[in-house]
Amino acid sequence: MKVTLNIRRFNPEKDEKPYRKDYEIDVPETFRILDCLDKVKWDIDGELAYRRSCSHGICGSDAMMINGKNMLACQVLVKDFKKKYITIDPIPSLPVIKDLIVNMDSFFKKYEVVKPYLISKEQPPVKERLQSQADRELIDEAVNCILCGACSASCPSLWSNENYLGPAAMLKAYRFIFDSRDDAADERLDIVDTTDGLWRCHTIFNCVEVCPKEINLTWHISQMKKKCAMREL
Amino acid sequence: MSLQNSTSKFNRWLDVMFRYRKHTGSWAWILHRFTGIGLTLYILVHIIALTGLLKGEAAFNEEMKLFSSPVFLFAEWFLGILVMFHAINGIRIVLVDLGNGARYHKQILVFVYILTVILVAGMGYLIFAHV
Amino acid sequence: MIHKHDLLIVGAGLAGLRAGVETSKYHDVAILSKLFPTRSHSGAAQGGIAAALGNEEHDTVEWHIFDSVKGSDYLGDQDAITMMCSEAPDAIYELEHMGVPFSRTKDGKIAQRQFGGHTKEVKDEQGNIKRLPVIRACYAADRTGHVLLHTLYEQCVKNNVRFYSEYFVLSLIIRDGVCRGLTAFNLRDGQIHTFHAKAVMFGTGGYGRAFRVTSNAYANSGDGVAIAFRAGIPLEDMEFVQFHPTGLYPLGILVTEGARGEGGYLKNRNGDRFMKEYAPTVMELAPRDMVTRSIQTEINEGRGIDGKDFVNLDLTHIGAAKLKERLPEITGFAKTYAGIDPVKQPIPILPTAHYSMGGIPVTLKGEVLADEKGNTVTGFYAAGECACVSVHGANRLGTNSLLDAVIHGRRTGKTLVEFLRTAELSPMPEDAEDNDKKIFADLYDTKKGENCDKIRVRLKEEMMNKCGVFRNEKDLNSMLDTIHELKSMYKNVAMMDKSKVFNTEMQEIFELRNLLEFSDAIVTGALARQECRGAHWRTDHPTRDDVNWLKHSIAFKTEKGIELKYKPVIITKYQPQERKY
Amino acid sequence: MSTNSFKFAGGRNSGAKNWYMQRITGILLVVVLIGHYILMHATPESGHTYKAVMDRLHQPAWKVIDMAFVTLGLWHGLNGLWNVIRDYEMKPIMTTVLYTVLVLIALVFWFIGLNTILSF
Ligand SMILES: Cc1cc2nc3c(=O)[nH]c(=O)nc-3n(C[C@H](O)[C@H](O)[C@H](O)COP(=O)(O)OP(=O)(O)OC[C@H]3O[C@@H](n4cnc5c(N)ncnc54)[C@H](O)[C@@H]3O)c2cc1C
Ligand code: HEM
Ligand code: SF4
Ligand code: F3S
Ligand code: FES
Repeated sequence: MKVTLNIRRFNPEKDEKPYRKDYEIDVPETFRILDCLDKVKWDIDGELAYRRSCSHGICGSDAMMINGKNMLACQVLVKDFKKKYITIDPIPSLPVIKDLIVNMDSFFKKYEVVKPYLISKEQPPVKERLQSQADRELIDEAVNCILCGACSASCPSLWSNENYLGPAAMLKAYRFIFDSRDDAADERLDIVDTTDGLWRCHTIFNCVEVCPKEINLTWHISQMKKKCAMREL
Repeated sequence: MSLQNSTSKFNRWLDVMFRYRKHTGSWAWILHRFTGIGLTLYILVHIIALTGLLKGEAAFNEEMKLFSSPVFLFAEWFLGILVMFHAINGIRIVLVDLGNGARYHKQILVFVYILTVILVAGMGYLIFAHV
Repeated sequence: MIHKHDLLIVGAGLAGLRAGVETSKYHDVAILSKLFPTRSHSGAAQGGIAAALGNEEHDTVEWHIFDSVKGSDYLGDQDAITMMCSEAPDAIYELEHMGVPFSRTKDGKIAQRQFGGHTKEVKDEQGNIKRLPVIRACYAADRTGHVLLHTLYEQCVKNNVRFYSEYFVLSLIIRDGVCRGLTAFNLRDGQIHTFHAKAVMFGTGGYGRAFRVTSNAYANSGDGVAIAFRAGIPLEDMEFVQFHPTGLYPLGILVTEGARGEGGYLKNRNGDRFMKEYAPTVMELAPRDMVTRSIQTEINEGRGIDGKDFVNLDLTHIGAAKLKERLPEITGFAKTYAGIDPVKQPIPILPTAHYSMGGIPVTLKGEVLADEKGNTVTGFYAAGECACVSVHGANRLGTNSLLDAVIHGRRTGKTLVEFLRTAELSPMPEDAEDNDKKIFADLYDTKKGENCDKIRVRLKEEMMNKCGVFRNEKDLNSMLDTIHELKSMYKNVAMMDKSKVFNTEMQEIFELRNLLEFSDAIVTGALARQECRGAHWRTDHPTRDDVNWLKHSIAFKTEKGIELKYKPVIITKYQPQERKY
Repeated sequence: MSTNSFKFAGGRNSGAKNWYMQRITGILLVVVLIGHYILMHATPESGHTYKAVMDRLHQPAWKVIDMAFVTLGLWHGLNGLWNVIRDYEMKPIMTTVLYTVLVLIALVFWFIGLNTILSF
C-alpha cells in the first residue's frame, strides 16, 4: 500500500525554521505509523529523529501529532487512516529539539511539583497495608498513565499558559490524593488548588480524546475540583 | 529555532490553535467562550441603553423604534443563539463536574445542540410572528 | 566533560531504580539511562511478580524454591534461588509500602494469580504426591511491571536522585581490575561525557532485539552485556535465551502468561488443546520452554491455524467482565494490532524472543565476577536481566524475573552502601575517552559504506531461524559464519546523519555493534553445548546430559575470538531429576 | 538549547470560590435570563415600549428580579472575563491592572443599572 508521510522537519544545526517534507513509501497495511517512520529513517533519510522504545504503547516515548491529533505512533496502523496522506508533527507547545523530538523537561517538572510519591505518616505493618477492592478501584484508571505527554500537549489551556500544571500532572496528584494509603491529600490539594492548577481546566476534553490509555482525565480533575470547592465552604 | 521555540508566545499559541484538530469538546469550549464574552459585552451595552428610560417616554420610544426594525429584530434573534447556547451548554458544564458527568459529556453535548436549535427556532417564531 | 559521583547506576529499569532507592539515602548517586526512566522495558512486564505470600491459598517458600530449581532445568544455582525465594515476601511487602498499587483480594490483601511452572504439593487419594498449579504471582491487572517501575521512579524522585536521562553509555573504564567510571554520549548535545565514580552498577536489561520476532523494546539491545564483554568481563550462560510461547502474531508483542493463568486455552488448527499431549498435568501452565516447543512443534508439523505459523490462544470462555478486570491491556493490544476482540475471537500467537537468562556473572551480593574461579572486579556491580546470578538457570519461570530485578537490585544496593562507606575514588586515566572519540570521528568522516539497517535485519532474521527455539550444529555453524561476515561489514558502516543533536542513527549504530558482540557469544555457547536443557534445545542432541553439561558456561573475549570455560552449578538440596509436568 | 520557562507559583491560591460562584450565578441566570429574553419577545410591545416596561418596573417583584439580573449578569460575566484573562500568561502588574479595570466596570455598571431600575 502506498502511503505519503508529510513530516515536519527541523534540525537545529542546519535549519532556520521548520519545514515540511513528503515521503512516499510502500508498506503493508498492518504497519504501524512507527514502522513507517522506521522505514523512512532506514531507507530514505537516516537523519529523521524521533523517540521510541517499546513499540506497543506502554513506554510513552512516541507521542506525536498525527493528522492534527496527538497519539502514539506505535498505536495506530496505516489501515486506520482513510486518506493515505498523513501529516506528522511533534506534539505541540513543547520546545522542539529536533524533528519529532520535543523537550519534555517542563512536563516532568510539573509532574515532580505534585509530590508524585506515596506519603504515609504511619509506620507500615509487617505485611502489606490492606486496601479494599473499592478503594483500589478509585485509582485504577489513574495508575495507568504512561507519562507520554499527549494529553498535556493537547490542552488549549496549556498552550496559552505554560505555567498550567496540565492534565497529566494533575492526574498524578489524583492518583495519590485518592489512594487510601496516602496521608498527604491536603498537601497535594494545596498544590493543585492554585491558579495554575485545577482552575485552568475548562473541561475542554482534548486530553481525554488523545489519552492512549483511555483515561478520562477530566473526570479525575473534576473529582479534585469538587474536593477543593467543598474545602472552601 | 523552530516556530515552536522562537516566535512570540502569542504566535505560537495561534499557530497551535489553528493546526490542532478540533474535537467536539474544543468546539463547545470555543463557542462557550465567544458567546460568554459576547453576552458580557451585550449586557454592558444593554445597561447603558436602558438609561434611556430616564429621559422620559418620548425619547425612549424613539430609541426603541430603531430596535423594533426588522434588522434589529434579527440581531436580537441572533442574540438568542448566544443566550440559548451559552445557557444550555453552561448547564452541561455544571453537569460535567457533577457525579459521573465527565463520562457522558459527548452525549450531553448532543442534547445541548439539539435543544439550542429548538429553542432558537421557537424564539424566531415568537419574534417574527408579529412582524 | 567530567562528572563525579559516588555511584553510577546505568539503567533505570527495576534493577537500577531499586538499587537507586536503596543507595540514595546514604550516598551521592547518579542514574544514567538512554531512555527516560519510566520508558524502561520493565514497564512492559504484564503478568506478575512471584512471592509465596499465600494470600489466595496455602503456599510455601520451599515450594517456590523447588519450582524455580526444577524450572531452571537444574542449571540454576540453588543457593541463589533459595536466597531469592526466601527474601521475596519481604521485598513485595516493601514494594507495597512504597506505594505499588497491587490489585487486591476481597479481604484487601495483595491479589495473586497462577503462572506457568509454579506449583503446590498435594496428595491424591492413594497418597501419591502430585504437583498442581498454585496461585503465587502478585499482580496489578496486566500492568504489573508498569506500576512497579513507576513506583520505584517516584521513590527516586522523592530521594532526589540525580538522573542523566538520554545518555547512551559507550564504554566502561576498568584499569588494573578496578572500575573507575564510564563514558557516555549525551543524545541531546552529541558530546562524549566521562563519568568518574567509586563504583558503577549495571542494570541495563535484556537483549531480545537480536531476534526478528521479539517482545522486547528497541532499547533492549544488550548494551550493558556487550560493553562489559568488550571491557574484558566474561559472560555466563549466554546460550540460554527464552522464547515466550505467546507473542501476538505477527509482531511478537507479548500476550502475558497471565492469560493462561486466568484459564486461557491453546488450540491448533483442529481446535485441539494440544498441550495435553505434552504436559498432561499442568497443560497450558507448563513452564515456558515446554509450551514454546509444543507450539513450535505444532506449527512445524503443519497444525498451525490454516497451516500458517501461528496457533490460537482462546480466552472466549473467560467472559468479558473478567477480561476487562484482569487482562485489559492485552485485550487492547489484540484489538489495536490484530483487529480482533478476545471476548469473541481467539488470539493468534507465536513464540517470541523474550528473556535472556545469561549475562554478566555476579555473586549473590551483586559483585561482578572476573573469571570462572570467583575473583571479582573491584567497583563493578550488576543486577537485573543483564546479570546472571544464576537464579534462572536454563529457563526462567514467569514472574521470577521481576523478582530477580527487585531482589538483586536491593541486595546490590545494600552491598554498595557498605562498599561506598570505605571506597576511595581511583584516578581516572588520561586516555579514557580516546577510543570513543576516535570511533566518533570515523563515523562522522565515513562518506559511503554499509547500511546499518541491512546488517541488523540480516542478523535478526538469521538468529531467529538458526539460533531460535530449535537449534542444530549445522545451523549454528552457518550462523557463526554470518556473524563474522556481518562483523566485517560493520567495520565499514556509514552514518547518513552527520548532526550532533539527537543523532539517533548513531545510537542505532552503537546498538548494532552491541548486538553483534553478544550474538557471537550466544551462538558460540549454543554450538558448544551438546545437549537439551531448558530453553536451549538441540535437535541433534535431543536429551539432557547431566554428566557432561551440568555446568555454567563462561565466555571470554580474546584476541582469537571467544573462548569458553565452565564452572560448576551449585546444588544444595535438590538433585537433578527428569523434568516432567 | 531550548528553554523551559515553567515556574510553579505555589502556595494555596484557590480559585474554588470563583469557580463555584460562576456555576451558582450561571444556574440562577438560566431562570432569569431565559425568562427575561422570552418575555421581552413574547409580544411585540413587551420589550420595546416605554409603557410596557414601566408597567413592570412599578411592581416591586419585578424590580427585585431585574436587580438580581443586573447583579448576577455582571458578576457572572465579569468573573467570566477574569477567568479568560487568567488563561493567558502575563506580567503580575498587568493582571492587577486588568483586575482593577474589571472591578471598576462592575461597580460602575452595577450603579448605572440599579439607578435606572430604582428611579421608578
Ligand atoms: C513484554 C515483557 C513482559 C514481561 N513480563 C514479565 C512478567 O510478567 N513477570 C516477570 O517477572 N518478568 C517479566 N518480564 C521480564 C522482566 O520485565 C525483565 O526481565 C525486567 O524488567 C528487566 O529489568 P531490568 O531492570 O534488568 O532492565 P530494563 O527494565 O530493561 O531496563 C534497562 C535500562 O537500561 C538502560 N540502558 C540500556 N542500555 C543502556 C546504555 N547503553 N546506556 C544507558 N542506559 C542503558 C535503559 O534505558 C533502561 O533504563 C517481561 C519482559 C517483557 C519484555
Ligand atoms: C444563562 C445561564 C448561564 C449559565 C448556565 C452560564 C454558565 C457558565 C459557566 C458554567 C461558565 C464557566 C465556564 C468554565 O468555567 O469553563 C460560564 C462562563 C462564562 N459565562 Fe456564563 N452562563 C450563563 C449566562 C451568562 C451570561 C448572561 C453572560 C454574560 C453576561 C455570561 C458570560 C460568561 C463568560 C464571559 C464566561 C467565561 C467564558 C470562559 O471561561 O470560557 N454567561 N458560564
Ligand atoms: S494521562 Fe494519558 S495522555 Fe496523559 S500522559 Fe498519561 S497516558 Fe499520556
Ligand atoms: S484538555 Fe485541558 S482544559 Fe481540562 S479537560 Fe483536558 S485539561
Ligand atoms: S514506542 Fe513505547 S509507547 Fe510507542
